[in-house]
Order: sequence, then C-alpha cells, then structure tokens
Amino acid sequence: MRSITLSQAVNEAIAEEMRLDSSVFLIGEDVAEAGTPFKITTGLVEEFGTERVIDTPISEPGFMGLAVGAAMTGSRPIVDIMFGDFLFLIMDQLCNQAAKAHYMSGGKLNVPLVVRTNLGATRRSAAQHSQSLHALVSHIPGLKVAMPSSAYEAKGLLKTAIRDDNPVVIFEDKLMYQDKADVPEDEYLIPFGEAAVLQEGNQVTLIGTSSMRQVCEEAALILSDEKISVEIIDPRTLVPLDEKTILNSAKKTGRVIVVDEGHQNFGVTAEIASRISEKAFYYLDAPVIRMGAMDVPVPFSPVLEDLTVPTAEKVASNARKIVAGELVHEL
Amino acid sequence: MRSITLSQAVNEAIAEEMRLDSSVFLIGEDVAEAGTPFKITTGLVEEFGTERVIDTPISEPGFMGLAVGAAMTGSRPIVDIMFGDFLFLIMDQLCNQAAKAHYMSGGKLNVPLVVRTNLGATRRSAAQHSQSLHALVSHIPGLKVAMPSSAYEAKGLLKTAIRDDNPVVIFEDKLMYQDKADVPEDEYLIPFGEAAVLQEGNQVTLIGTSSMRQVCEEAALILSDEKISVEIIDPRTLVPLDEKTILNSAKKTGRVIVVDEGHQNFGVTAEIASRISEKAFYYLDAPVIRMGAMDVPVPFSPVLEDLTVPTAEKVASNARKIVAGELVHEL
Amino acid sequence: MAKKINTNSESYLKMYSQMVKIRSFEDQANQLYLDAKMPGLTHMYSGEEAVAVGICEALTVKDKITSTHRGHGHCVAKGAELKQMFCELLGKEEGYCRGKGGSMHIADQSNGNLGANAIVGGSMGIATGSALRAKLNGDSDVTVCFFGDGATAQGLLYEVMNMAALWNLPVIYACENNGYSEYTATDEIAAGDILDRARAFGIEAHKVDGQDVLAINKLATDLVARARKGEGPFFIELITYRYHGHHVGDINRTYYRSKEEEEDWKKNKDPIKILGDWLVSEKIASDDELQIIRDDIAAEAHVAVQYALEASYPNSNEVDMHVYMETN
Amino acid sequence: MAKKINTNSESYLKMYSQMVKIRSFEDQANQLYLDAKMPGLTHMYSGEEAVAVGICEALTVKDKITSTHRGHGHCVAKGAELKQMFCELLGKEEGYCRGKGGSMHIADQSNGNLGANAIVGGSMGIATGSALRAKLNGDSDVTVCFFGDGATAQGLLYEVMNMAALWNLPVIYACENNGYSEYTATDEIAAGDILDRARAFGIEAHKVDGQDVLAINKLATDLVARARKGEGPFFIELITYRYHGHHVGDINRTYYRSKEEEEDWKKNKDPIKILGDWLVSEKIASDDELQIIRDDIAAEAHVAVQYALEASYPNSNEVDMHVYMETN
Ligand SMILES: Cc1ncc(C[n+]2csc(CCOP(=O)(O)OP(=O)(O)O)c2C)c(N)n1
Ligand SMILES: Cc1ncc(C[n+]2csc(CCOP(=O)(O)OP(=O)(O)O)c2C)c(N)n1
Ligand SMILES: [Mg+2]
Ligand SMILES: [Mg+2]
Repeated sequence: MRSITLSQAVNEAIAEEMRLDSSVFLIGEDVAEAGTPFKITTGLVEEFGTERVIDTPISEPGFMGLAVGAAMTGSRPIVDIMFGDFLFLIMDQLCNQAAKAHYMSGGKLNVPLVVRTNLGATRRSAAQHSQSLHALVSHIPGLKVAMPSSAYEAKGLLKTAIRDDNPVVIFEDKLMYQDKADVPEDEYLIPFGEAAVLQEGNQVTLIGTSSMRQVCEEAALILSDEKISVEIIDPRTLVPLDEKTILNSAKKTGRVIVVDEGHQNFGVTAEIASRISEKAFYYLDAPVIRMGAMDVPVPFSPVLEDLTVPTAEKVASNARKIVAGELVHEL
Repeated sequence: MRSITLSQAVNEAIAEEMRLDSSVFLIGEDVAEAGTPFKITTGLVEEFGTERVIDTPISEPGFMGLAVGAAMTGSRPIVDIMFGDFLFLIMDQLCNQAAKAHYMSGGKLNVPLVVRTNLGATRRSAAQHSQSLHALVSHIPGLKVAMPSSAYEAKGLLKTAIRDDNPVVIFEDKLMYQDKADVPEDEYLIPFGEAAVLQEGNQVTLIGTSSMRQVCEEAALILSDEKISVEIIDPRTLVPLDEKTILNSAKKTGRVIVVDEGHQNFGVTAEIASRISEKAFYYLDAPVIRMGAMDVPVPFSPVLEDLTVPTAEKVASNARKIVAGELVHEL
Repeated sequence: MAKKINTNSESYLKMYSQMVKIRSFEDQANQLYLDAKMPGLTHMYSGEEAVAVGICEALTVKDKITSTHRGHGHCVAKGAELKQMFCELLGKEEGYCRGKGGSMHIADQSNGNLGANAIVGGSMGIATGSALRAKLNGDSDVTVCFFGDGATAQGLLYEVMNMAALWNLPVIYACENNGYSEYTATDEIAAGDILDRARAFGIEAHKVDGQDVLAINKLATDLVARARKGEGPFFIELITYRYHGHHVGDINRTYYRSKEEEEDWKKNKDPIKILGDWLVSEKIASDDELQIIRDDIAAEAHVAVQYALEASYPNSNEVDMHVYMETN
Repeated sequence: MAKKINTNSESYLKMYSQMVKIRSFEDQANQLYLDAKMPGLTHMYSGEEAVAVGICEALTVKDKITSTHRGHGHCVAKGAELKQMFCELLGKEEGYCRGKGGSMHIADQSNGNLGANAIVGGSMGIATGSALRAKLNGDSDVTVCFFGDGATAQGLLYEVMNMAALWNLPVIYACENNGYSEYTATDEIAAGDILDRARAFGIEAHKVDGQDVLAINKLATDLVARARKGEGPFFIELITYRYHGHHVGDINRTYYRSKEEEEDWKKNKDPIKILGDWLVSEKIASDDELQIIRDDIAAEAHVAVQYALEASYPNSNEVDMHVYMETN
C-alpha cells in the first residue's frame, strides 16, 4: 500500500469530500494560497477556487460564528483553527451556539460543521501555541471529538467528521504532520465511537490518544523485550467514546495505563480511568494509572518542555511496576 | 451567631476587602447602581464610588482583558461575569493570558484577580444561562478554582481569593443566593486546599461540590433513618484540591460517591473519582460512583430540566446499593 | 410619518395586525408571569413592534432572521403561530422547540427564524454566516440580524461586519436602539457614534425612527432589494423604546429611567397608535374596524394561552433526545 | 522627514543606536535560526525599527508597553539588555523569563514591557487595563499598545477602545501597518479604513510614516504628554514594512509579495539609513562616526549571542515553579 504523510491525508480527505458535496467549504486564516502555515491545504484553492477555500481576517470568533450560521442553513463548513490554543477564542460560538442549537431547537436546527485544529507540545512554541485542549470540548454535550493518531486515522476520521450532521472538533498532532503511514487509495471512512485495538496482549492495557498512541507503541516495544504482554488501544474518538472495547480490555488484562497529552488534572485520563475503575472494578489487579501532561503551562525552554509530556520510558516503567504488583503512587 | 444570605455574604466579603486594600476594585455589567441582576453588589457603589465599582459595556472579553492588565500592574480586580455560561467568552483572556503570565515570565509578572461567577441549573433559564463550567477552568494550570457551598464558605473563600496573588475563579450557586447560613461577624478567611468534613461517618463517603453539598446532606438525612453512617465532604476548592482529606475518608469508609453539578462526561467527578481509585485502590470496597449532571444541554422545560441534576433521592439510593454490596452499574 | 409607499391597503392592515399580535402576545406573556404560571423570566418586546414588523414585512418566507433574548416580536413578525409560541414559553411539547428552548431560544426555522439567542450578540456570526451560505450557493435570500444597542459592545460585531463588507454579503444589521442595556443607559457605555462604527468598515448605514413602521418598511424594502442584488451589507439603527422593564421581573426602575420618560413614549410614540391614526386619517380603516382587529387578535391570543396552559409537557425520555442528530 | 524637534543631538544619536541595536539583534537571531541553534521559530522586526524606537523614546521607564509576536524591537527599544534577550530566545536560565517564555513571550517588567504575546491582539486588553490602573491609582504613566494591521480584525480591539474612550484612559494604540498578516496582504482582509474604526469610537487617530523615526517620535511625544493630562486615548497607524518573511522560516514568499517591493523598501525606505543620512546632512554625525556606532553595536550583539550560547539551561526542577505565586 502507498504511504503518505498525515498532512497529505488531511488534504485528500478535504479534497475528496469537497468533490463529493458542493456544500462543503473550507474557511480560516491563510488556508488558500498559503495552504496554511503547516502547508496542509496546499492545492485546494487551485481546484476549488476562493469561494470554497476562504481566507479570513484574523477573527476566530467571527469566522467560527459564520460557520455556525452557514451550517445551520445548509452548508457544511470546515473551520481551520490554526493552533489548538486559539480554541479559547471560539468557545462561545462553539460551545454556546454550535453545540446547543440542535437540542435547544428541539431537533429542528442542526449544525454540521468540522473544526480542524491541532494539539501537541515539544515544538518549542511555548505556552500559547502548544496546548492540547481536547478535554475541554469533550466536556460539552453536543460536540463530537476525534483524535487521529496517524495519517490513516486522520483521513478516515476527517471524512466521517465532514459527513456527520453535528459539530465535530478534530485534533491533529502538529508533530505528526510529516509522519507517514499506509493509507489506502480507495475511499474509506472510520466510524466514530470505535476504538482501535492496535496490539493484543493480556498483562497490561495501554490506552493512548493521538500523539500518545506512538508513545504507547514504543513502550510496548520496550516491554516486549521483557516478555510483558501488552494490549494497545487507541480510542480514536473521545465523544462518542468506545467504552465497550476499553472495558473489555481492562477486564482481560486487569491492569491499565491511560496516556494522553492534555494536562492531567481534570483531563481526559480522568474520564477514561474513572470509567474503568467504576465499571471494571472487580476485574482490576492494580489501580488504573493516569499519565497526562504535567499541570504547568508549556515552557519554552527545550530542557523543560521535554519534561512535561509522557514518554515511552515512563510508560514502560509504570507498566513494569503494575505488572510486578508494585505501587506507582505512594498510598 | 447571626445568619445571612449567600448574597449578603458575598457583598460583605467584597466590601471588607475593598476597605482594607485600595487596589481592589469591582468591574462588570450593571454592578454599580443596579447591584447586578442578582442584587449582590447593592450598596457598594455608594460606599466606594464609580471609580472602584465600574459598570462596563457588554464586552466580557474586553473587560476581562482590562482586568488582566490592571492586575499585572498593581491592581486587584474582581471581575463579575453575570452568568457562568459567559465564561466561554473570556476563555482566551482567562486561560491564555491570566493563567499563564506568571509562568511565561519566569515569575516576574503576576495577575492577582478574581473572576466571580455562578453555576447551577433548575432556574428555568435554559441552555445558555444554566451551565456549571467549573471543570473547564480547573483543567488549566495557573488558575485556582473555588466552589462555595453556603454563605459561610462564600464569604471566607472570596476573601481568600481576593488576597491571593493568582487568578482565581469562584463559582457561586445561583439558586443559593437567598439561602441563609451562620456567618461570624468577625473577620475570617477560609484557606484554599482545605476540604470541609461536614459530617463524620464510616460506611460511605459523599463528596459534594457547591450546590451538591446540600444534596449530599439531604441524602445523608434519608440514610440516617436507615442507620447508614455517612461521611460528607465538601472540597471547597477544586484547585488546589485537598486530596489528603478525600483519600483519608475513602480509605476509612471504602465507599465513595462523588456528586457535582457539572456535566458528568470529562467533568469534575472524573477527576475526583479517578484520584481515589488510583490512590486508595486497595481500600475500596466498591467502585467509586460518579454522579454529575446529565450530558445534555440544559433544557428549558421544567419537567425535563429537573431530570438533569443529581437529587438527594438518587444519591441515597446509590449509597444504599453500594453499602449493601449491590452494583450500581451493570458490569 | 413616511408617505404612502404603495396603494395596497392590505399590506398596511397586515402591519397593523402584526404589531397588535405582538402586543397581545406580550400582554398575555406578562400576565402569565404575574400569575406565576411562567417558568423563569422573559423579556417583553412591547413598544418596539414597528421594528420587527417593518423589517419582516419586507422579507419573504425564504429570507432569514436571527433574533435576541427579546425575541417574541421577531418571531411573530416572521410568521410564527401564537399557540406554538406560548407552548414553547411554557415548556410544552407542542412548542416550537418541543419546550427545550423556551423564550430565549425560540426558533421557527420553517419561517426562516434561526432563533432567539441568550448570548448578547451571539447571533451576529450566525446571521452573517447564513448570508455567506446564500452567496456561496447562489441563493437569493437575505438575512437580517436583529440586536440591541447594548450588543454593539460585543467585538464579534466588528469581526463579522468586516467579513460581510469584504465579501459583499446579503446581510442587514438591524440595531434596535431602545436606549438601555439592562439597567444602564447605553449612552454611558457606548462611545462615539454607532452608525460611524459600521461606516468605518465601508458599510452603508441608516438611522430611522423605530416607531414609524411605514418608514422602516420602506427603508427595509429598498435595502433588501439591493442586498439581493449583491449590494449589501447594510446597517440600520432603529430608535425605539421598551415599555416594560428589562425583563418581566424588573418592576422598580426609577433608578435608571424616569416614569415621565416611559409615559412620554407610550403616549406620544406608540407604534400601533401612530399607524392606527394614519390608517384612519388616510381612510384606509375606521376606528371601529381597528378596534375589531385588536379585539379579534386579543381573543386569539387568549385562546392560544389557554391552549398552551392545558397542553402537555414533553415526555421525560425526551431529555436526552436531540443532543446529537443521527447521521444517515 | 520632520523638522529637527530639539537641539539635543544626543537624543537623535540614541534613536539611531537603538534602531541599529534592534537590527543587529535580529541579524544575529536570524543567523541562530539558519545555524539551527534556535529552538522553534521567531518573527523578525527588521525594517520596522523606527516604530518601536520613535515611540519608546517618547516614554519614560515608568510608562508601559505591550508587545506582539514580533516583539524583539519593542523589547530593545524599551531598554532591555541584549544578553538577557538572547538567553531568553535560547531558553536559558538567565533569560528575561528564565527561558520559560521564549521569543513570543519575552517580557521585561523592570523597563515597563508587559510582554510579547503569541495571541494576535491578545495584549489589547492588557494595555488598556494597565491604563485603567494608572487612572484609578492616579499614576501618571501612559501605556502604549503595539499591534499589527492584521490584529485589527480581532473584535477585542473595538471592545477595549470603547472603554478607553468612555473613561479617557491614558493608552495609545499603535498599529504597525506592515501591509501583511502572515501570508496575506491585509488589504484583502480589512474593509474600510483603519483610522475610521478608531474615530468611530471618538478616538483621535493619526497616520504617520513608520520609517521616519523623528516624525514618529514627535507625534508620540505630543500624544504621550496629552495622554498624561487625561486627554487620551489616541490611535496611531504607522506605515511600515517587514524585511524578512512572516517568521524566519518563511523563505519563499513571492506568491504573496514581490522581490521588487521588498527591494524598494530596503533601498529607499530603510529607517536606519533615512535617519543616518539626515544626521550626516545636519552634521550631527559623520558617516564614519555612524559606522563606528554600527560596528560597536554589532560587536556587542555578537558578544551577547556568544554569551547566551554558552549560558546554562534552567534546572529541571524549574519546570513546575511559577505556575502559582506564593501568597504571603
Ligand atoms: C454575553 C452576554 N452578556 C450579558 C448578558 C446579560 N444581558 C442580557 S440582555 C442584556 C442587555 C442587552 O441590551 P441590548 O443589546 O440593548 O438589548 P435590549 O435588552 O435593550 O433589547 C444583558 C447585559 C447576556 N445575556 N449575554
Ligand atoms: C489569535 C491568533 N490567530 C492567529 C495567529 C497566527 N498568527 C500569528 S502572527 C499572524 C499575523 C499577524 O499579522 P499582523 O497583526 O499584521 O502582525 P505582523 O505579523 O504583520 O507584525 C497570525 C495570523 C495567532 N498567533 N493568534
Ligand atoms: Mg437596548
Ligand atoms: Mg502586519
């Protein structure tokens, strides 16, 4: 199979859906000729013209608002939010308007739009360009949240997001834009709410979202040398969350580590860990271990920044401990 | 001891701190002559004048931004955000600016401000005036988050918040503004990071934040008739969180229910439950049960709205089950 | 009072009826509050009827509007039925939003009303986005964005006006200047001039007497036609007044505005009276005929309220319906 | 070129030196990037030096500024040391922010620089709030808010200008119009006229040649004095140009602007050259003397870079320091 970058996969997903459905358009800063700062939408304006690939002023709340109104009246906008950190600027339009319109209107209005944005630290971009804010939007009913972990998922999930009749926020990992993966030439979709079991095993389950899937895979490699049998799960969407696959794995292995690049405190690891602890309680051999990013604004200095994100070594070391029946935290 | 309403308690806290420290001022919509729509700041403009009790245009991002700048240069603003739902409008100024300035400047700048806002449904105010969004700000390092559960806590926590050198978000329960509690005449402060143990018991711990403390207390009354011994904890601040008091109680009773009025999914109950499950794992006799608000936008219709919030009956019923060794969730 | 703009007396009488319908609706809604039969609070449109009616009568059913927390007037003017509106205000299943939205979120997409909004300024993006969709799809509809004078303090307005101006979108910003933002005179919280703010973005802006339904309708008809031809966007400031408090519970308001001021508007600038007097003077209708219109509509509103009071609440299983739409 | 505004040649030479200092700083920073010694990216101020220097030389150390993602110029102009600046750009412990902020968050509160900001428009509220504090406390300092032409699309600007105008705050909005927002000509994304947008709020607004440091300084000196007397706020649009790409990595830029345009600005509108020529023609300095200034500063910048390259990184235990400030 051919191998393409995550950035190409996203580009293909948008182009394919724009060809299929003339109500899809792309809107954001420097998405047209510049193809975004990450060069993700390159070529789209040539094919679809400036009417459907729309460069905006630096007005995130404004163009997010436009997308809500366009979606409510028949379009299917894809909104480009250049850095995940700028989500803070569109929260009202996203969470008070887009997320609630269908419910508040008793099902009469709906808002089929996609917010494409990113997450991930260690790019030396400091505290306002490095956040992973997916936990925030996952808390708001009415929004769906997708977290592609490779080019393959990026394409399949984005296509599903564009066809979804609800507002969807999709987070790409900035550091993965140039990473390649096998991606079929033929069209495919990845359904929401279906986790991927990337590796089966029976001693410990590693659950990794987005960027942290790779960290879990590296940890599994380390652990395989030590003959520890690891199961790896990528939830792929946080809302809806595939609780069943997660619980089944937890019941099988009895030991789970949840790894996510958002801040740990009040973050995604809390939701997943507490669901497992609540619903697979009698099957657990060890406490579910949470590994989120440190609860600090992301520091600029490389020596500090690298400390803030979970690493394969740390995941492996925690896995080793719980498999050996040792404690990770002092009790 | 005299008994005053939560609304009076807040008013007193602001007035006392404004008398003590001339750098404290209040800013927001209709805070002066109108005394806010909830009539909380009534009288302050008469005492402190329009220079320190400042009516603003309907510009939440704007006046939040002003508060950040004023705080950075020596003032201690109290920002009135009329409904907790409007937090979505100030997220950039609060989370990208206020929360991070101290860290990003390596400790040289700091932003001593308080955002006073509210939470709570069942006021028939529908989806954009009923949210309980404290989980969102709790996820952002650099912010502190306080959740008063009565007039007593409202005064003591707000005074501490005003003196704190960091940005603090304090959530009052709208439905409690007219509720009275004993409040000392003499000055007192409630330190952050110290949970209150409101009732000791040894069979089950009920942890209730803000509005849900009362629900837990009512549940405990029901259960006391059934001779079930209940411990009740009010965390009082979510950031910092008094993990120690919570874990000690969990270890003692072995059974915990966490009750909070925010949405359950990716909310506060997840953080508290997963910390307990992780760090008191070997002491638990039953899974920690989470009871948040339903994961739906708050509906207007009274018959629907009342279904969305945890009730004393449901808390009692879950407590009864776990004490009896029954399952709350199908496994 | 503007000159007669067409010879169609039906259209004048329609505007009269529509304004009366709004007034009757609000009178009943206020009474529901006073009788403690209304869940929550609501914001009365009484006094401002000419704004919604003058503009909406210039629109077709395909044209869109976005509304505000003070949205009953827009909803009626855009063609809604009183029964379904009262049902919504009371949280009943037959309401426009199955009781889930209530007064502050009432929407009637069948008539092009994209909904009231409880976030001040919250619908400015939605309206502009609806106009963007019309332009992209080559649809001929125009969108009107209603908002208050207080809402001009929201930065969102300037962001979306910039884009509307850049892209010549068919949107009309209708600023209902009733002089107050809640309990504060807007003069105290708005610097400079509101029309200049639109003009700074290259947007043609007009001020009009918000109590003169015919003047409003004439201006709106003209601007709507031009917006359809791609000459938009436009901005209109309508000088008007709300008779009631900010919401039904705002009873003691002398600390922010005088009784005399209120009386003056009610006596001398009532939009229904102004149009009524003109209809009589132009011999389009007699006083008696107008009285009959008013009585009929009051009766209709009464019936609608009674219906709504007896209508049933949504079933409890609706609570988690409509969070997400099923995608086929 | 403005008339000589005072007879103090020291002040002219200071402005010259400060502009050269910024240019030297940026040349070194760019080189660090090219040599792959710089973590992340950075935005060069070269070409715009007259803006920061002309304005900051009108300020005292007590006056405040807020800066942008393109913030090195403001930082130097407000009095920062090159060593600590380079240390910050390289994430070193001796940096202004102990390496935690980097280029996009560099702050130097000892000289009144409240910090660069990586959110476009993010510091508009901060600047206005600083001015509010000054007014409330009766402090006499003035705050200057620097931001780009692209940032005028952020609604926040209109919200804070409204409040600044209502309350006569001592703040000056300095819009550095370099014609581009990232990779897009700002003409394409800004409707109407920028000065009119400020005037609509009743704010006195001026346009000035952003390459003419003396003209800028004269205007700024006047407005700062008036702002101190309570006559603010003011708005200045400064027409300028960035020589480099949007950031150091933006190398191929012919798709959004021509090489000729770049050459024209560099050759004919360079702020350092313009002031240098004038200093020579007014016999305030000779070509040789200016050459010495440039060489000395280049050498100083070189030393500062070398220092920073060798300086140590923060200790790993700093990672969770400064999240919260301890309250006594
Ligand atoms: C974002 C936001 N801020 C504040 C409020 C509270 N609020 C509701 S109506 C209102 C005043 C609105 O004034 P205006 O826009 O003039 O409309 P009017 O009520 O006069 O029709 C305010 C402040 C709100 N609903 N939303
Ligand atoms: C809120 C926000 N949106 C987008 C960006 C990405 N961005 C960084 S600089 C820039 C262009 C800014 O243009 P302008 O204000 O003219 O400043 P200049 O770079 O020309 O100095 C953009 C879009 C950002 N940092 N913050
Ligand atoms: Mg008004
Ligand atoms: Mg620019």
